[in-house]
Amino acid sequence: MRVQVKTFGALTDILEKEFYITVVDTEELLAVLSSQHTTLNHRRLLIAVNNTIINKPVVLQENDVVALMPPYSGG
Amino acid sequence: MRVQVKTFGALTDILEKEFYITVVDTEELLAVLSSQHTTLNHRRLLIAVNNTIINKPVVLQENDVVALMPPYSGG
Amino acid sequence: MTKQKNDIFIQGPIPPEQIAATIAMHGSKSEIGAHSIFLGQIRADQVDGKTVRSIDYSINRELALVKMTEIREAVFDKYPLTCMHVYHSEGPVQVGEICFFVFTSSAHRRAAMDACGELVERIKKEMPIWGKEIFEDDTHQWKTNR
Amino acid sequence: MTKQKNDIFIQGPIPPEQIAATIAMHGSKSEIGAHSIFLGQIRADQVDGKTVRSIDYSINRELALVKMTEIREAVFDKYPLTCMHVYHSEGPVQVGEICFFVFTSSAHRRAAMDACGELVERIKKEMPIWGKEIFEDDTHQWKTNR
Repeated sequence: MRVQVKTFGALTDILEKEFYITVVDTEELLAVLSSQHTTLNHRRLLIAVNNTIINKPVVLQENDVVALMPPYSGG
Repeated sequence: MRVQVKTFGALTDILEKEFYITVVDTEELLAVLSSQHTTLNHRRLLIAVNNTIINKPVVLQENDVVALMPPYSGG
Repeated sequence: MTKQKNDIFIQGPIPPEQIAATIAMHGSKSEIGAHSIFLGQIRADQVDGKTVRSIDYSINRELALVKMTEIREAVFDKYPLTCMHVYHSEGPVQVGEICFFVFTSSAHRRAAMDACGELVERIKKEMPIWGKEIFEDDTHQWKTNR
Repeated sequence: MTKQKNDIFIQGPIPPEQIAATIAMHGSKSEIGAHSIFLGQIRADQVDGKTVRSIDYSINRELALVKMTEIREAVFDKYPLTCMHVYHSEGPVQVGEICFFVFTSSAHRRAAMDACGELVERIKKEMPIWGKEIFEDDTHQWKTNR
């Protein structure tokens, strides 16, 4: 499925802020990105699909929006 | 000894705000005032002599300043 | 460090502009990361069908200054604070107005927040201040703190 | 009650005048007895001999609004609050400027103070906001919260 990926915080130093990619699920998404950018390995990431944080891999639907986020540092 | 007495809070509804009285110690001071103003009995009072809170009766010196204070209610 | 024994009493209500000025004043201090503020405001309490219109605060000023110095030093010793400001109203303060202002600053949030809370509790409990609640019909009763 | 899902993000620093206005605005509410306020300010931290000059905040706005609604409702349910206001900066904020403002009001002090503390902790932990620390030589590092 073709999904939109948005990146935040330190990830924007490595990846584009917004891009489209075609993957089956979040696991494949992370695998693809990690193979292209080795600095992504071992990074703690929070993932939200359509503004809901996920705690395990989920299958993606066409036009889903996936947010890849490093640990928060507001305040 | 002739001492100055200052009263605060609800006590100012019963006693003068400032007056002079001749007594030996704080115990006699309270006894004299309670006999004149029965509403003073059973009231919880804080007493300061020359701006130091006392927890037991003390002998008074000439010109001491005795503050008679009900429980605090600032803030 | 503002440890000097300054006067903490304000005649009447504490104006919001003074609170803003106190905050703005600390912008130049580059080691501060957190400010904690407490404001006490006069509430229109109901007592036996009557409504509080104002509180008239009286203070044993001499004892209060001794006590405030003691509290200020104890709190500065206990927490790594950059600044501490305390103001309390003296005289009448109307419903909706501010009568009590505590302001603490520190590098990290925990010290400012804990110190602010401790100051509020200690000042209410240990400062010789009395509030006379004036009702709308001009009768009064003396406030008691919980 | 101000429970509406209003925008909490301010472009750049939060001006002291806005803080004063928020306080002054509540003078009309006669049921309020206590306000608790937390302010986060940009600190000139030293990292490997370099000094932080500003923090540039970026936010996942869509997720942040979902999260803020969740936090706001949980805190209103837990504490008897009259009001709650939260503002956080987006974009660059210089050393000494305010980037985070939490304001709670209640009849009695405990609710306002506890709710304010809980909001500060939850927002730092749960809101998708990132701070990019800009050093005086224009290099940067991404802030990590303790």
